[in-house]
Amino acid sequence: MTATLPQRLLRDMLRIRAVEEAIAERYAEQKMRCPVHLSIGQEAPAAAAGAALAPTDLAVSGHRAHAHYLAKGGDLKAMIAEIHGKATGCCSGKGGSMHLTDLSAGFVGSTAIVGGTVPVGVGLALARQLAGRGEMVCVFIGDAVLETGVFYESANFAALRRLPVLFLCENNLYSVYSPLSVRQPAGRSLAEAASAMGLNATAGDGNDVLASHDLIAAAAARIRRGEGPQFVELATYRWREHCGPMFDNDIGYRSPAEFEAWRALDPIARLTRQLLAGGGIDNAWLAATSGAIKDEVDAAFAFADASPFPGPEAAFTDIWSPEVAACRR
Amino acid sequence: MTATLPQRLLRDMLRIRAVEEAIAERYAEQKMRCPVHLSIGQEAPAAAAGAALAPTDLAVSGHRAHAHYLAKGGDLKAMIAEIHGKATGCCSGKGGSMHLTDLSAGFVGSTAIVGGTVPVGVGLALARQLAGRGEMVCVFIGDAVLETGVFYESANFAALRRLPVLFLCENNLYSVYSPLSVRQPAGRSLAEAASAMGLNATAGDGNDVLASHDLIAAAAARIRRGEGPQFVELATYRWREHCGPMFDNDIGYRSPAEFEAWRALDPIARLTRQLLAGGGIDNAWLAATSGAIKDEVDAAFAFADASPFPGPEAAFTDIWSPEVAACRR
Amino acid sequence: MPSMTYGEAIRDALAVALARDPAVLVYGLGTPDPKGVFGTTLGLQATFGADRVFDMPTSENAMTGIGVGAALGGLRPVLTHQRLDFALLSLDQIVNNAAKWRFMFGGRGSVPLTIRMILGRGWGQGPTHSQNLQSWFAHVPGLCVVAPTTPEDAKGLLLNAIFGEDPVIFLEHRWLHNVTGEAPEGFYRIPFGQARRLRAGADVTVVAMSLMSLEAAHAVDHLAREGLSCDLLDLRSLNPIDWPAIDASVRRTGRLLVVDAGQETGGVAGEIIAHAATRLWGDLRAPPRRLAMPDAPEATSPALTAAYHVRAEHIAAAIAEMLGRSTDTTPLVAARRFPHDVPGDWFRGPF
Amino acid sequence: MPSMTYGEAIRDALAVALARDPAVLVYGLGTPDPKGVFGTTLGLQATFGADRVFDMPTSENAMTGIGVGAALGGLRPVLTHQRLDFALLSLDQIVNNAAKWRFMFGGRGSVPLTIRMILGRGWGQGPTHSQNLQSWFAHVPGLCVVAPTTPEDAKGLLLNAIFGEDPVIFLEHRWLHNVTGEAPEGFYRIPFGQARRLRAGADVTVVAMSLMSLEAAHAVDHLAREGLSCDLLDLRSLNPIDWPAIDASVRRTGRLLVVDAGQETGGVAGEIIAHAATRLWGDLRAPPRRLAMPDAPEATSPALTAAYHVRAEHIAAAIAEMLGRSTDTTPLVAARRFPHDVPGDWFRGPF
Ligand SMILES: Cc1ncc(C[n+]2csc(CCOP(=O)(O)OP(=O)(O)O)c2C)c(N)n1
Ligand SMILES: Cc1ncc(C[n+]2csc(CCOP(=O)(O)OP(=O)(O)O)c2C)c(N)n1
Ligand SMILES: [Mg+2]
Ligand SMILES: [Mg+2]
Repeated sequence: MTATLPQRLLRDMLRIRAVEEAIAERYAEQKMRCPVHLSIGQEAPAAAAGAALAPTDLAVSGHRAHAHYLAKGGDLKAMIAEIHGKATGCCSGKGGSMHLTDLSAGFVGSTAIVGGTVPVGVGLALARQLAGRGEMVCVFIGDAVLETGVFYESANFAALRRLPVLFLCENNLYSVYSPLSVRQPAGRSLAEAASAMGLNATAGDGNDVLASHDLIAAAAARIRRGEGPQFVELATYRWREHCGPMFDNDIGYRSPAEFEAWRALDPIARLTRQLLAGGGIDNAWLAATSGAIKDEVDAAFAFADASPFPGPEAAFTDIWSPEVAACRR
Repeated sequence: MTATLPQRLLRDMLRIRAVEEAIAERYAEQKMRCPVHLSIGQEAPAAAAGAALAPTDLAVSGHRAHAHYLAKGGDLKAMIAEIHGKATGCCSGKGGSMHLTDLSAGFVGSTAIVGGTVPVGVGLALARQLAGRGEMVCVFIGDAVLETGVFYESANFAALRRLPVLFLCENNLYSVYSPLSVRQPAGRSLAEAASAMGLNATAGDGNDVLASHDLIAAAAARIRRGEGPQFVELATYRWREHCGPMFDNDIGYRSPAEFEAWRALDPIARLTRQLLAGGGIDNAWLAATSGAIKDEVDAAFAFADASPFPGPEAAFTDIWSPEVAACRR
Repeated sequence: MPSMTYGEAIRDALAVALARDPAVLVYGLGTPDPKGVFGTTLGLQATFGADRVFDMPTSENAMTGIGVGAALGGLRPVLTHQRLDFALLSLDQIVNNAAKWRFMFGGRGSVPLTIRMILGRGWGQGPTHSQNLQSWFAHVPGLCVVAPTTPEDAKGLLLNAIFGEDPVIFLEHRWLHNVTGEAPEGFYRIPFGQARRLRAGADVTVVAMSLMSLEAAHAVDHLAREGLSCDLLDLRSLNPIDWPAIDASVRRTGRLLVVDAGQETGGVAGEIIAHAATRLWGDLRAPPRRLAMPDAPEATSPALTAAYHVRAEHIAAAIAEMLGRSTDTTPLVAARRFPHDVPGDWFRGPF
Repeated sequence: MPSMTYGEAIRDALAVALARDPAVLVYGLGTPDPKGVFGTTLGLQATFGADRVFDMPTSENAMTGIGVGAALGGLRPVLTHQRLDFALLSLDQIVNNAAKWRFMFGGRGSVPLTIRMILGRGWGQGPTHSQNLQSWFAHVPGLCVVAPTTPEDAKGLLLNAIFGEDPVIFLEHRWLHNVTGEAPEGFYRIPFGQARRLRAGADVTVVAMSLMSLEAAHAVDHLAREGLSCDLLDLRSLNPIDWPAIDASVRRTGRLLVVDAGQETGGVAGEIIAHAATRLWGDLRAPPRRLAMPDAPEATSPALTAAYHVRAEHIAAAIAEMLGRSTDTTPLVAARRFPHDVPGDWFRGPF
């Protein structure tokens, strides 16, 4: 029996969280030797987007991209191997956690410069539009991206050409340890700023995965109808530290009370309660799903562990095309 | 007898136009060997700002800055000498038409990269605010600046810190030969885009110098009351080619009819008619004012002509501070 | 081969590319306007449509990233900056995305994006309209950098850029746009990494690029009349550099002068000299030498540019000095019948 | 003199500057946050107030231009980028405004803006968090570039940057932050353009900078135990460069090795070698040599960084080879008791 949409959303969120928690647990082993930015607590926007987008749609993202990659259908083993620096990684070990790609899933790439893939996503949308193909591009961004000039430049061009692009903004209130109040004027919403650039903008509760899905699906439908670029802002919250596996409510940039308030809105617990109450799932489904996810995650780590490191010569390949590389020798 | 505000505005516009027309007339002599961007037809915003700002207020501008420099009180002789590449120029011959400065008039500088002085103006406003001084900064921009990322970044910070800065935008519909329609989405106003960044934005008829003055003065008053950064958009039109002395309605990027329609709105003719009709000036005033301006312009060109060129060694000075330059020897 | 200007050769390359492959896009500020980027894009929009040939907002950074995305999406975009200086706004996209994409994703995806940058000079272009940061681009792993001198090379290298698989910085000097030469018709590619020998000679190796290759050719021809024989290499490609050609020439002549089209400190000439000093030590019979723009912005006043640029007479004098000879360079100076701050009689300002 | 880490020395310099002159501003992403830019800004906001010590939006380009404007308005701003890589977004403001303002306005106005850029390395920093584009900055007329190695120099050069009248790129290597040394208390300035002799010797001149000076010192000490005597200059200032010190040393030793903290092609080492080859030809007794990062981005996997960076053993081997000797570098390698991709035991990731 195929999964219902709520089941799919719950399963995808559970899977993302399980992966992230496994990374967090094992990070101290010092085998994942690269920065990791976890999405624990903010799985809903990714899962909602993954379900609202077609497999042939494209996506790009930034530094906190594990969830986006997984929700879009990116290969889990290749991601875990990449974080371990292995040759079997999705970037053959060259990119690490902040560079994920799975072209077969339409996840073109995530990069580590804030705002850096925003125009790349718009350019992909331009290519799709010119090819006369119906696919759209989803650009995952955080709240800090609304501070980068390149966002406004990209949004302007997307609006000018009515490109099939969705800017999906996870507003988790912080950029690293900096609250919105030290970065953007009080009282201005992200969606308003986007809307003034010519994007059709909506905003919603990013911890309500069903509502998030509806917003994104509606925006996607508008894009497919040729109504031009859309912006969806989803309010959510990162539970762990900005970068790394720990909790950091003790260091002083946000209050434990704030954290607890947001944790109470846990999108996974919420949907689970809802579905259990409404009969959308039962405990057997939950156990089976969690069990399958656990197995999959364990297998991915085992795969990564068993995979070879790239040879040292690979540090110097894939820089130029083969023809140009040949004449640099 | 001191001039009334309308008299001052008319005089300043007449003076700007006379200077610009003199440049245009003499450009073919090939003694002004640098690009020149003339403001003929769009003198009103500059004159209005010049009158609304206090002498101690600061201003920065871009490539089309003659009018702003003159309206702010910049030294005419030094500007004409600069365009002639003379040692007596306001940049000692190093900057030319696109780099004007007169610190004694509060005109800090104009530069040639579109949007380049926008953050500089914001930084000057930050310095003024921290010094607890009442002065404000006026940043002159064109419509194309609303396409640059740096504008949005700068506006965001100005709004965040409630800085005493006025963005004065002359919307003349074109960037070089490109109409707004190929650069910004239809139906979005510049003022709206600015407003969404947290700037208090108003818009008006930039060929009505009195109305322009009122808008700017009101914005300046809000700044002085601590209400934070303001944006004023003024609709106007450049009569001559983007760069250089000629008319260019024949080359096809805009219609002669459009040009004629805007020329009929000539801000100088309009105010002249108004003042003559209302008794604010008479023909004698006009003749005397024009005569004085002509003399001043002729004197400026004579000054430039008579001035020496900088010595060739000056090409290599003023790069580093004297201390650092000394150890590079 | 038909004769055409350098500017026409570029336009021809763009037209050939657009006709050959629907994946080719041509855009940039003013691309479809009546001036057509100094004539290099004139008429292309009318022929190939506004979807593929288009203007853009003054958004250099995003429009570069959009080129990266379009390239990843299967297109072959050509973005033009009317001055290299404007590209400073887009270095994040050039360096962190275009140049690194192939590497950081382990070879999954390539960015065939061509970025034309026009180098300004003279007629009061001034400090921010006349920079040549070619050595910056040549420093970046993953970028190719070319700076053609002749119409034939401009067309062939531009087509190679467009149809290759690397991001390419294509440097065209404003003062070359009106220079005439023969160039083949139709489609052809000139591979990167190959210098062109403009003059063959035995006494000294002269390496130059872009406009400096023309100045060097004048100097070399002048010295030839005085019996000095120079091997003049037009570098064409600044990354990859044709080390075999340079090495072979220096091995024969034992002497090396590099004439840089950029500023001295940290320039391409320094890199070539460092290469020679470290790898051709035993072949050098005299200290290598370089001529370059001084470490100063270009000022606006013509009085301040008169002694700023390297010209044929300086090159000739330097070569003669390296050979322990003297030369009378007055004919070289006298041959120029127009002011020092314009490329020729045809130029009357303002740009 | 008290002993402190390099990071503490930077914090000390900022505190001294803020206390000394109300015109000093300190800002950048995370400046007042609980981590305080790797500790270098900890507590400064509490002491000096949020007007003068503040966080910023992720708007690198505007925030640089705002620094330019603030400097023109009489302030002395210090802007920090947690990685040099982020500064790529701000090159227009750095090059076209900060570096050129004094020149293009004929000396009317100067821009005493200090831009700290932290250089990343190891622990999977990867392609866009570990670039050192020092040679780009050193190529720009009007900029000063310093890259201190020791706490004393970090503090003295930072104070010189803040209280000088030029825009300064201040490069601090993340791997130096925990290195300890003595540094004077209170206010002092170390002028730019002066190299520091770290070791005196007669056989070969070694020029290095930043973290590479430490690696070179290990190599030189190792070789000293084998009877080879090296003159090790820590460049400190990459523009202006202390040519008199380099020249004097090369004149004595006749041999030159430059160890570059950036990538090879178009790097600072190439410039120094070009200088030596063109100006010290007669003094060189052997071909000069350079060691540098390869022309490749730094990959993320530790397997791909193991053979990527220049370390003491490579420097020692190169020097020995230049002197026709051999050396056993195993002790140098054995002395490092922690993985190759971290600066020391204290570092456990992620940044
Ligand atoms: C241009 C640039 N500046 C600074 C950084 C450092 N940095 C990494 S992540 C980050 C925070 C981004 O915040 P946001 O977009 O809200 O995403 P979140 O981390 O909250 O998911 C910053 C500033 C960077 N990577 N790139
Ligand atoms: C960053 C940058 N890109 C492109 C240019 C070329 N350019 C010079 S003026 C100009 C037009 C600007 O238009 P606008 O701001 O509307 O001012 P206007 O010329 O209409 O007064 C352009 C694109 C430039 N100087 N800087
Ligand atoms: Mg955030
Ligand atoms: Mg305009």
